[in-house]
Amino acid sequence: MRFKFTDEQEAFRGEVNAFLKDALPSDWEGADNAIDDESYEFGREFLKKLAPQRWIAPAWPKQYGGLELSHWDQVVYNEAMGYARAPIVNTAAVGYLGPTIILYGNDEQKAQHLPGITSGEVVWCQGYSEPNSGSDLASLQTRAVADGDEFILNGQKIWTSQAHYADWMFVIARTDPDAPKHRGISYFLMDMKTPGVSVRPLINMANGEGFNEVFFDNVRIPKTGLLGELNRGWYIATTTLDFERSALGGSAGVQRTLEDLTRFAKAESDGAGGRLWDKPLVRHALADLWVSLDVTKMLSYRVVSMQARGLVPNYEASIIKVFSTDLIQKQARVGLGIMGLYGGLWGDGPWAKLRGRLAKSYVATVGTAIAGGTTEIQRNIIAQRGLGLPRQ
Amino acid sequence: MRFKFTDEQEAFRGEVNAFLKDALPSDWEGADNAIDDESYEFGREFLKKLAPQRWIAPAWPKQYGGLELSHWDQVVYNEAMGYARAPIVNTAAVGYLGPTIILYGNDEQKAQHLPGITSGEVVWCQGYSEPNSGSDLASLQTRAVADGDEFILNGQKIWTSQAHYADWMFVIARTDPDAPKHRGISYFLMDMKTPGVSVRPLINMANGEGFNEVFFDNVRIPKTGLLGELNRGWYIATTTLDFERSALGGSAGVQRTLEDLTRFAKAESDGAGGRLWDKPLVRHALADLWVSLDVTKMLSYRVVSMQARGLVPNYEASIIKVFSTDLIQKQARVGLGIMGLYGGLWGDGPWAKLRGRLAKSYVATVGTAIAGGTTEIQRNIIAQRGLGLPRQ
Amino acid sequence: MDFRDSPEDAAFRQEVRDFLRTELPHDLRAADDAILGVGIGEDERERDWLKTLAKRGWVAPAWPKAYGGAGLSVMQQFVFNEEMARAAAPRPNFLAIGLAGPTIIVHGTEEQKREHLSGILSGENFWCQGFSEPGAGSDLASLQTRAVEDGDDYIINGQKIWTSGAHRSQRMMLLARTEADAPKHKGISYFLLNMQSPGITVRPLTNMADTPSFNEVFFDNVRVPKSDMLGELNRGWYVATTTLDFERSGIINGVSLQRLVHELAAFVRERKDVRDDVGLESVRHELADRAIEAEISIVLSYRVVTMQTKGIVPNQEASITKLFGSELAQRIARTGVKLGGLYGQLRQGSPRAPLNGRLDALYRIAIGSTLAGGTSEIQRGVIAQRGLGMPRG
Amino acid sequence: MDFRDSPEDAAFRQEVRDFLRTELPHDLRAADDAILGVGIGEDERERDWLKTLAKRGWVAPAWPKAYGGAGLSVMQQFVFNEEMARAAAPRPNFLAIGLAGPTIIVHGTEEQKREHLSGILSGENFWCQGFSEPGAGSDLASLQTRAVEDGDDYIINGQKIWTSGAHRSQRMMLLARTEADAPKHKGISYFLLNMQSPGITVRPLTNMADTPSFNEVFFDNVRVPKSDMLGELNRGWYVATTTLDFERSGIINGVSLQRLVHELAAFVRERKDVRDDVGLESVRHELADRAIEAEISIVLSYRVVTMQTKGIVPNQEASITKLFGSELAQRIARTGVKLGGLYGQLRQGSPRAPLNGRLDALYRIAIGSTLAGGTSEIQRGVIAQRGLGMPRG
Repeated sequence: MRFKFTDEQEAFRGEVNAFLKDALPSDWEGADNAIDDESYEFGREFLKKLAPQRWIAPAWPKQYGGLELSHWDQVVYNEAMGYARAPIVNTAAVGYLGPTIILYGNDEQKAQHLPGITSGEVVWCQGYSEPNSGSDLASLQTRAVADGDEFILNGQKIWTSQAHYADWMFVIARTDPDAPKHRGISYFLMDMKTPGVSVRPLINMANGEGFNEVFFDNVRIPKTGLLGELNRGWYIATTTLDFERSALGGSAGVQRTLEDLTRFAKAESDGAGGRLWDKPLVRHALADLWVSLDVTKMLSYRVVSMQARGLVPNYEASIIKVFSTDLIQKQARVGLGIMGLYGGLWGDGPWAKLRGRLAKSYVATVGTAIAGGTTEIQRNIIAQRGLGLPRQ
Repeated sequence: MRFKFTDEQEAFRGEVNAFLKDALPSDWEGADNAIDDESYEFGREFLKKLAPQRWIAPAWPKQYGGLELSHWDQVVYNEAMGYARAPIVNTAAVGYLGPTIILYGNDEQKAQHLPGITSGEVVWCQGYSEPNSGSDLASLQTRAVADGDEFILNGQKIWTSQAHYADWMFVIARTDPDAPKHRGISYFLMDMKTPGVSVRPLINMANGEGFNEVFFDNVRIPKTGLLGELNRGWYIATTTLDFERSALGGSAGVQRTLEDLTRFAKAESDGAGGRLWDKPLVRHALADLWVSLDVTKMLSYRVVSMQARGLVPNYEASIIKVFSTDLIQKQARVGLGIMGLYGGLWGDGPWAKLRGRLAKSYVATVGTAIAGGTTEIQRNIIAQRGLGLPRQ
Repeated sequence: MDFRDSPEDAAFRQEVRDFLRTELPHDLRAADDAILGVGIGEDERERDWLKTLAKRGWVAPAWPKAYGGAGLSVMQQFVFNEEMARAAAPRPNFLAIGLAGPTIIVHGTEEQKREHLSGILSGENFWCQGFSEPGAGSDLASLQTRAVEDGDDYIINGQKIWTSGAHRSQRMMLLARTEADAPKHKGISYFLLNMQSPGITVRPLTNMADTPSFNEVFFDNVRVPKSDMLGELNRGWYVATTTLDFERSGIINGVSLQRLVHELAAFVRERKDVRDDVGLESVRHELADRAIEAEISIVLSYRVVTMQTKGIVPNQEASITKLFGSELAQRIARTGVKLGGLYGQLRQGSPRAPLNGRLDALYRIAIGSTLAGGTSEIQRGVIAQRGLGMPRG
Repeated sequence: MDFRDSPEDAAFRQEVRDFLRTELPHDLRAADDAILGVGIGEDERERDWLKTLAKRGWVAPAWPKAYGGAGLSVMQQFVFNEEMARAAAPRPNFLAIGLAGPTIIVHGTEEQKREHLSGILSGENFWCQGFSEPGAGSDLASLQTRAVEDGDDYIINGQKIWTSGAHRSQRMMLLARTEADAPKHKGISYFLLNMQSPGITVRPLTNMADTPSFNEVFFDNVRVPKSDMLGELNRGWYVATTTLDFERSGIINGVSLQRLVHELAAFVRERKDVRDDVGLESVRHELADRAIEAEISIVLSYRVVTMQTKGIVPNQEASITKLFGSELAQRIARTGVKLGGLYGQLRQGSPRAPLNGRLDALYRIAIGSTLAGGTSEIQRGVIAQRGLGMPRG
């Protein structure tokens, strides 16, 4: 057993860090959870800087613009990026869509779409969720009807991250309403500039317009936009892809915030001649966060270790989801409690400590806990697969 | 609205306290959770001291040996007894059986059984639960078959508190196996000295033999021992009785223990030149217990206020159950944490602080949380009746 | 002991309830206000509602009748506030009605009363509270803003922070140091500052709760006439304690929280997809716990108001009530956004936001409620001291 | 990074597993021991099992082969302990094998090694640890028990407390003050005290955990020959740190806890009445949480042992592992007695007690586990200091 990165991996971390020092402003404090036009533009510029290193999709096969990075190298890469709070753009394309095209796309589709992703030119959004479909995605109602060389799309998607910035959307729609619900769905690649596509932002708590509703009013998609076989879209959409490594090493950002919080507690007076971090309640609260962080990190490393050996993590991955979601929420609450009124401020004002990061995290995590399966669902998976308890 | 006891009620409290000062040894530190022969004998002697004041069953009608004490006076009485940690004996007879006999018994049964209860001479145990019947009491399997002037009882009861000390048992048994399960049960009054009755203690964590299994091997009960009508026993057993007031004011004992714990924290060194109660973590933990205690007390008072007005508390009583169970368990855990290794000691040794009360409470509460409906069941009641959520 | 309204209080409760049922337009009912605590602003229909309240003297029901109030007893005020919350009725601005007005009634000259009270009652004049300063923390009296005498005026220089509503206020309750060398509590004076005076800059503090927004207020040689001093020179701290007493005696109103829990239950009853997503039993139990706690919050506040009615000062009882209520608000908010699923994170104003976005609002505000008016830590300290007889920590 | 056994460790694991499968009688398998930590006592069949272990040198697998051990590496020891826990195999007494023996091997004379090691290995001699004294708290070095030179002996007077297993021990690792005026760490000597010596009184401390029972031990002019001093005069504290190092390096073995969670799951699967009583979803989620945490506990202990293997001293890593493991044991115990329903409270030995009463045992012992070997508070202090770079609290 080995609990240390190799010298090569540490060297690679140094390389990424050196690049980041160069590519990001010297006073860079990190991307915000809330995306606005300016930060989005900055993110796209940053993508262009990553492209020459082939670091946009480093896990992809070399022939499609990647580096075939190992799982452990990807952890190193993600940790460095996360700790630097580097901008995050186009993750859906890198993590889901690209690998899906590689697997199911024809040569034309590969040639048309993959280079745009690895060059940082084309940004995608994901059109899966619909209103009221809840966690039963397959009950989707958006229709695509064949019409000559085209499909005509009508319906609506919701929770579409960054739809208002995206150039293209990968979208699933019902192409056979009479088939059983999983068997009448197809998978399309759609240009967001196609007439009939309209985007309405959903204003969420984090003050950002991260989520959108997207409406389709007789949107015409050429048949070349169909990915894989007709009516097999559900199976394409739900394929587990080995290229999805964006979550690995995700606790690096949490660690940085905890370090910030500790520095805050060191700098601030406790109102009684000492510093905030002298207070036992503050010490214990921060120590408990550190324990949770450490636990989350160990759990991720274990999953990576499994993946690196070609095993498919099952409930082990669910465990991480439960823990890390809980950790981020706890960190936000504990942090706001320690920071007092100042913690609630955000923006660039002189009083906004840590740039309001904890406040933003507090509101941003409301969505996180739900997206990707609620905690309850994860627990059920563990109870069933891990412990053999009966299904409900 | 009024949040104070009246002068008369306070005077009555003084009267009870004066009696207790007299009736209990001057160094009385309280009855133990674990019942042994000695403490049980002491309890029976104490009953005899209560009898002349008619304070064994003070809520009962005067003609049957009670005082017809009001709900609020009963709270005062229970608080005083609880705070003094006075011995508790024969509660099942006072709280359940006596009132049931008053309601359903014939004159002979009343004359035979009630005076023995109010004089402190006769102690009863309750024979309801059976192995594997879980919370569905009505699925009981113990059979009673008529045979001339007698019923012959065969079967087994479990969780029978103090069966090994009791003189009599009130017991429900199946008299018609072919009837629907609630309609074939009868209610019997049985002398524990009847041949064929055997008692086996269940050793529980609290090191006491509070619980027993009771076996019936062709036990002959005279027909005069049948209470109410044949096959109507289920309805007798489940009648809600207005005389059950033993729970009112039950937090007085918790309060006393919390005061003890505070004194402990005052007396003990924190190992750094101060006292234990100077430590912020200790202060906060004790303050939180105080809040929970206060909350529980307010909730009980509200229920009493309803009862005093003739209303029947519904989920309001469930709420108290949830809270007070949780409070006692929390107090035990927090207390043991504060007391360190010394908290785990019990008995009379010089190192056993607070006579091991917290340790005993820690193990004794395992049963409390379950008996009388699990917390989950109480929550379901509230969800359904209080919030109108659908049944599961 | 009796947990029932007295016959008089019950009659009064019925009167308020009847009034609200007949007079309050249905579409003005929204629990937002009770949670946000903003109070009636410039909205035309809300201003009409204020006039309806005024006819009964119920804009400032606690004020003496002589000054346009209803002279209600402590218990009647509580009953009134409960019924307003239950009906989700928009309420007059607390800073003006609850703090500025009562302080002026106690300490003001006849001229000051004439000048300010009617503007408060009509809802025309908003007030803000200029007590807190950066760096002072919970030790308000260590304030640094200076007021120097100059002819008929004082000249103010300095800064305030956490000033809710400063951007729309006509007046500020301002504390400033008028005697630099005196002990810190004895060199402070209390001014009724006109916010239109030259030299005042209001800068919003962008914060996650958004409403009521916090501000910083800067004073650069601001002139305030001597006639706007409330109470005596250098005795301002004693006037301020009156304001702070009114602020502290505000009782967390469990009814608003209970209403929210019941709205949440209704939301869950209606939305099958929500129940499926989080698992029905979890939903049941979590909501049941919140319902229990809301009832407790109500009972606790009853006790405090009953004590006040009898002239007893609630100590640890008030702290318990506040601690429990503010932490409960956080728990309800968390339960709420969790049950709301993805929809729970939508902002107020978003058409798809459940419960009109009240979940969002409460979630963002509730985290601050354990800080405002004494942090939970301070409340626990009071409980340890007064309830358990421990020395000051 | 690699979470897999190395090929050698994997082979060794298989060897231990095969051995246990073929050699360990099925009815000796009980997780009780792993939880209680008592170790093999006088039971005849357990003694036979000890002899079986001895044949492989696995009674004291960590000891050098020269002294009858197996000379296992740190990682192999860990693998060995894991497999023993997984099989719920009775284990040799830790105080003798894990503490007394290794300390004697490091500091003992050849005579002392000859005299004591074989009795430890055979399981004939039990040892107890006479370090703690009343009032000393966690500052062990402030001990007051005196040893005064008298011819070829020292005469011991004083008292020890929390002495597990003293009632059945043949020997005690005893710390006593031999130089009253020296600084407190420099006047202590370490004795291998014969517990049959006249003047020793052992009094049990009645405690809720019952086993391993705590005792008080009193010394009234007890004579110990000079040849039973371990290490040099007045250097006993340094010998003791060796013992304490061996004690602290013990790694919480998450496998025992995981086994218990799986047994609980099996219990719930079988018992429909239990599932009905507590509600299936609650059961599922609570058990799932415990299962998660048990896996975490295992991963954390892997890290500590990996560090030890490389000669790195685990600091906050060890504290995290200990804190998490001991608090987890409490949570599992609480979950267990809750799921056990009324049966959960029955004592070990009661025929109706589920899981052979292990729930009861764990529940009573687990509350102490956050105290023994550094309270949770101390562990949090280490984490704050070493993990987060804060100053000592």
